[in-house]
Amino acid sequence: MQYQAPDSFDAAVTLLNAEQGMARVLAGGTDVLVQLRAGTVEPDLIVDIKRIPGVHDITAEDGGWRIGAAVSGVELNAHADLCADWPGVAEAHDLIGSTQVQGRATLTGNLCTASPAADSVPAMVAAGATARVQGSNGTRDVAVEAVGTGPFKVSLAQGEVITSIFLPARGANGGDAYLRFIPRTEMDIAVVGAAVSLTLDGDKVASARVSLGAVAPTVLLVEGAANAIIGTSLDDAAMDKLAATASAACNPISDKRGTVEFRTKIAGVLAKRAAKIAYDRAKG
Amino acid sequence: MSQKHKIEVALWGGLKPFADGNDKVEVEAATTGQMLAAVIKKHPALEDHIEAGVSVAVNGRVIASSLTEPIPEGAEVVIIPQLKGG
Amino acid sequence: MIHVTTTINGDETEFVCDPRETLLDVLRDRLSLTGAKEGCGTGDCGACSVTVDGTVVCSCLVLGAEAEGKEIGTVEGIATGEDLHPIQQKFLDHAALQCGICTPGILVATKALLEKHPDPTETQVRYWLAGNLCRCTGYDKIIRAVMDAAKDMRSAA
Amino acid sequence: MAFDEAKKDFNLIGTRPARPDGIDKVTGRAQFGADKAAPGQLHAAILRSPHAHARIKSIDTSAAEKAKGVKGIVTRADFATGLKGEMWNKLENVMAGEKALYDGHAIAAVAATSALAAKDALKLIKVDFEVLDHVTNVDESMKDGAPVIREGAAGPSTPEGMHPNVVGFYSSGHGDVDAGFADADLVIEDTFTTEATHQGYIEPHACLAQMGKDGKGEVWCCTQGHFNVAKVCGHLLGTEASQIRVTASEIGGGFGGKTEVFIEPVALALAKKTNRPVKLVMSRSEVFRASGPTASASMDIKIGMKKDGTMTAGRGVFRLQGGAFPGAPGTFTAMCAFAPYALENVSQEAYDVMTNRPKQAAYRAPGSPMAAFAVESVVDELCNQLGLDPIEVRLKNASREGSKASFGINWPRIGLVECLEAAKAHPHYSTAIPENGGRGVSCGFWFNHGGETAVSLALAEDGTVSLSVGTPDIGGSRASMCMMAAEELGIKYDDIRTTIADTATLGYNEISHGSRVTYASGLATIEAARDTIKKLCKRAAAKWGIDEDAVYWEDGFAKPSGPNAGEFEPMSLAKIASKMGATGGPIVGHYEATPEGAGVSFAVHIVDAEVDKETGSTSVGRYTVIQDAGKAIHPSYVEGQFQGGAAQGIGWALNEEYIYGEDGRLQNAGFLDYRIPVASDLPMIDTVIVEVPNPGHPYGVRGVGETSICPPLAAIANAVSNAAGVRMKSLPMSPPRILKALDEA
Repeated sequence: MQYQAPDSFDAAVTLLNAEQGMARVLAGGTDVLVQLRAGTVEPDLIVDIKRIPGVHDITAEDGGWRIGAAVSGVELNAHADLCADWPGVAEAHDLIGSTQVQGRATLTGNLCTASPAADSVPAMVAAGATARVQGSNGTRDVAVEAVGTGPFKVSLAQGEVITSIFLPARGANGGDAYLRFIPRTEMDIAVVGAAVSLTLDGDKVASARVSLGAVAPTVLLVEGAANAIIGTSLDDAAMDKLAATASAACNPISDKRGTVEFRTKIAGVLAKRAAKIAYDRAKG
Repeated sequence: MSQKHKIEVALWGGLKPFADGNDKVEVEAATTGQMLAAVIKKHPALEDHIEAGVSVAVNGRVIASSLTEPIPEGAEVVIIPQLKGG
Repeated sequence: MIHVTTTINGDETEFVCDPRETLLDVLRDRLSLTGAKEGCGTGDCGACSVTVDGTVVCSCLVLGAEAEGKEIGTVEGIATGEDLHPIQQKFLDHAALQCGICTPGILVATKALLEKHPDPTETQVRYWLAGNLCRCTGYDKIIRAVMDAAKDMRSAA
Repeated sequence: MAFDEAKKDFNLIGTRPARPDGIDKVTGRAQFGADKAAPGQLHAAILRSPHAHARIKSIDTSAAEKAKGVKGIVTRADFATGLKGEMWNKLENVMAGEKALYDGHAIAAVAATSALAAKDALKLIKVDFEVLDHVTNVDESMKDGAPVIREGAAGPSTPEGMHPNVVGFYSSGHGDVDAGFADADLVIEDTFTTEATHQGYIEPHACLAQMGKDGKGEVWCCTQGHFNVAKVCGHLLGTEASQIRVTASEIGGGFGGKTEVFIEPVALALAKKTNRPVKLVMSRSEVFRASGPTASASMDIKIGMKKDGTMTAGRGVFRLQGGAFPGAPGTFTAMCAFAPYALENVSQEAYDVMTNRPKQAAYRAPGSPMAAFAVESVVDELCNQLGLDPIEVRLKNASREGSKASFGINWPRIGLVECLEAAKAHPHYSTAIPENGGRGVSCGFWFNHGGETAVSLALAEDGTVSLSVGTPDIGGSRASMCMMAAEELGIKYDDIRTTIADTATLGYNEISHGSRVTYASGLATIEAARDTIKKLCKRAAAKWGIDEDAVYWEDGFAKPSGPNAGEFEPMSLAKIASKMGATGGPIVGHYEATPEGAGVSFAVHIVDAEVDKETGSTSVGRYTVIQDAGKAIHPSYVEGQFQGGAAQGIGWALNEEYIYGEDGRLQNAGFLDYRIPVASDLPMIDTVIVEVPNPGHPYGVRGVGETSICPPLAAIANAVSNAAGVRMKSLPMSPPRILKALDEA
């Protein structure tokens, strides 16, 4: 295995394109090193992007935030303005792993691992985040929900690399939240994750995005669930409909972390609880 | 070494079939080792079980493995499975 | 093999390693700094905790090659000469270790905690240390030692 | 050695000095199993079966042998032949023979110049497996037609006509249980299950071995019993234990799991083959797949109770799954189940059952926690249905001195009643149960153990003492040994250095198991100190020219025993030691015995838990441990044992389990999905040390390490069941299980 730490994304893309065998991009490394250790992935090339200028930066852009590909959880959560705009995204990222993992783990890495249970992804999907992708044909912006195509599979082409994530402008009267269910209080992979981002017009929900994790081969954006609460002030009937549509959207598996029945039911429970938090946040 | 004396030895239920259906065996002995040897002599089918390891309770005190512990006259003697731990 | 120049506990250090070796492998096998322990190798137990440029990380989730130009801190660097750091002393005073295998990682993580949050609540301490597994103590005496160390360090500051 | 009634005023016993190994452990200097290196050492790795059950048709190591850095490969052919019984089983587990018996079973091992090279070489070993049907569940394994793990493995007690996977049977009891049930106002009968769990020690098994042409071996390893390692390695390598010197490293947790031997014989075989030191360290996934988890259990319990709370009869049937070898602790499960209760009518039977899983190993009071879970759940349900207070009912039926135990003995002095009284009086028990919460109470019992023990205590000329014990320190025992030696000798705690001696330095010592160390090595330390004192008194007597019987020892000084003995200035230990070379030579006290007075220990736990009924999630609120320690030598480490046992029990009750897939492979071989409690999962754990002296120890010590894990499974299950309003009968009570139980209720 070769290790390279290029000083630009152009160089990174060149390295990735030149590799005949398997290549892996190293951002925080909290997934890649586990895969290396277990022998589930045996790359010929590791491209460490952390020495590329700007990858640790969070910059204001069009009222939103551009987050460098190597920004760690610690760095993200230290950014007070971003956290104030998108508390759900910040919390979702903060839930990944331990204090130690937070010192390394990145939004970009979480997205590229493409685990259906990735904590930050539903929050980013609900937020309407996009990923900036660079390849040999230049750069493009992709909706976060379009990156993962199946468990541990992404839509990126050979040689493509995500250089940053963009969180759009929060705007007025908005709030987001992410909740996950785990058996312990920390250190687990989400059995179910639910994120809600919404804006209010007075007491009523004006717009909403609801996203679910760990209940399908990819993180889901559930339009029906959003529609269930748009135009309401989260009355009981709306909440029940939200839970029902969220549960109905689930297509989970039974595994060591949870059963189909459990995941389906909990998706509804968490969607409701996350909606309530997002609503309260939007209220200010 | 004190004189051998009569001892009534209680067996656990699972040993009954190997002691001709008895759950008590009467032997003459002064120590745990003598007692176990005498029990085997009386019921040879118990040998495998006793050799596989047993402990002996004498008046409630569990003798895990020693064969030289004295058994006082009139003592309550119970053979139990061998004890160890984690 | 890769040649790396780094700083460990304040000392400039050079090593060569296979690109697949982790920082933990390097510390233990190449530099004989065996204070960081491998409990899992997958970032789940925290026994290998070190700081990289002041941020606490699992050294099993860092490649040795990534240490180039970084400042690494390990348990071996916590005491000053023969003087124990207050958190080390509190761990002894509170009998906060039984087998001691998790202790180096917990001390590294605690030191980072108290540098960032000198007055943590019990809940904050418990969540900060959630990635440091201890199987002996039930955490009770560890949490008490950390809280007590924080108190002493505040009054000394 | 009997309890010394006269010894009441202690100087050191009961205080809390810092542990002697503490500074090494907080500075990173302490050397654990994987921390030692030898010049020229090789690194080894083990190839393991991916199949739960498969015939090994052939192993081709030729490509691996040619790989870069590879210096040697061993398979079963490199170990002893002709072993029988227990040692054959151990070898079969250490390195598979004709069949791989579980996912993770060792097939071959490679030694190479680096750990990466060894791991890479494993991929080049070709094994031709014929995959066989497998079984991993205890009840399935007993059924007709279940795959046979091995014919002829059954022990002498196994009833005829059972499936060959049933390899052990135990039954006992007294009275007439059917009459007892007929006499009851309420009888509850139910079936309970527990899953296999792992001790979860944070330090994986690790060793460094050398063995030359002369057949003399050296092993450094983390183990609870290095003398046992020498014995097992001797047998498995076809030599004698005496040829292998084993040094115990610092040990990063054991809890029973490091009483077994897994990798040391493999490292020795590779060292022998390569003539190089070989280091072998398990990965975490290897620890889960191929060390010794607990047994899992399936249990039928029936208990009758009168309206006033009197238990009229109890019956238990226990089926214990022990992996691919005999040895599941069903006997202990059955013996412990009803131990807290003085029942006129009781019967219990247990089956030990083999499956295609790793061989179970001891885990803190092996077999007892699951028994307590089943029995104490039924007792709790009886109390609920009859409207009775759970502690009053337990007090009413409690075993006490002179009452007949469920397994046939008459109890000596025991402390269950004292524990229950302390629980009743504890503020926790009188506080209101939180809204949406439930409270659980449970008793627990473990026997404790003595075992072969040898201790040596040598004086230095400066008046300090070097104490050598042979029981690895798994929980702070060196502090306790220093305290007991210092107490007897009347010198300072800091003037004693306790070392875990290697196997060539001290007489045989049984494993640090059975909660025996503070009891047995402690007793031996006290006796060795007393032996030393005799020798010190003799030197003083010679100096003074009086009879040695006229000298006694007090607070660190030899003193003439009265006016008749003469007037002499008391002589300190340091003074006598400073001249010992010229007054008869070195002074060394020692003691060797198999102490047979280990006192049993009972505990009572109280816990409050809340259940989120929408998600099935449980949070543990307040937790209190009350346990009889006999006499707490170092209360902090006694409390530590109580707290640690409770925490492990909480994990077992709520989230920990071995999960096998349809393919017979372990699904969760890592700390990510084998979920031991993390700091944020637990509350502070309050402790009450009850001291009912053990008549078999001079200070009254009872073992404490194991009993602490007996009550929590049941206590949590009772709290959760009371909070959820539905009886939980299967552990772990993971959220999906609780939610399912709520849905079905």
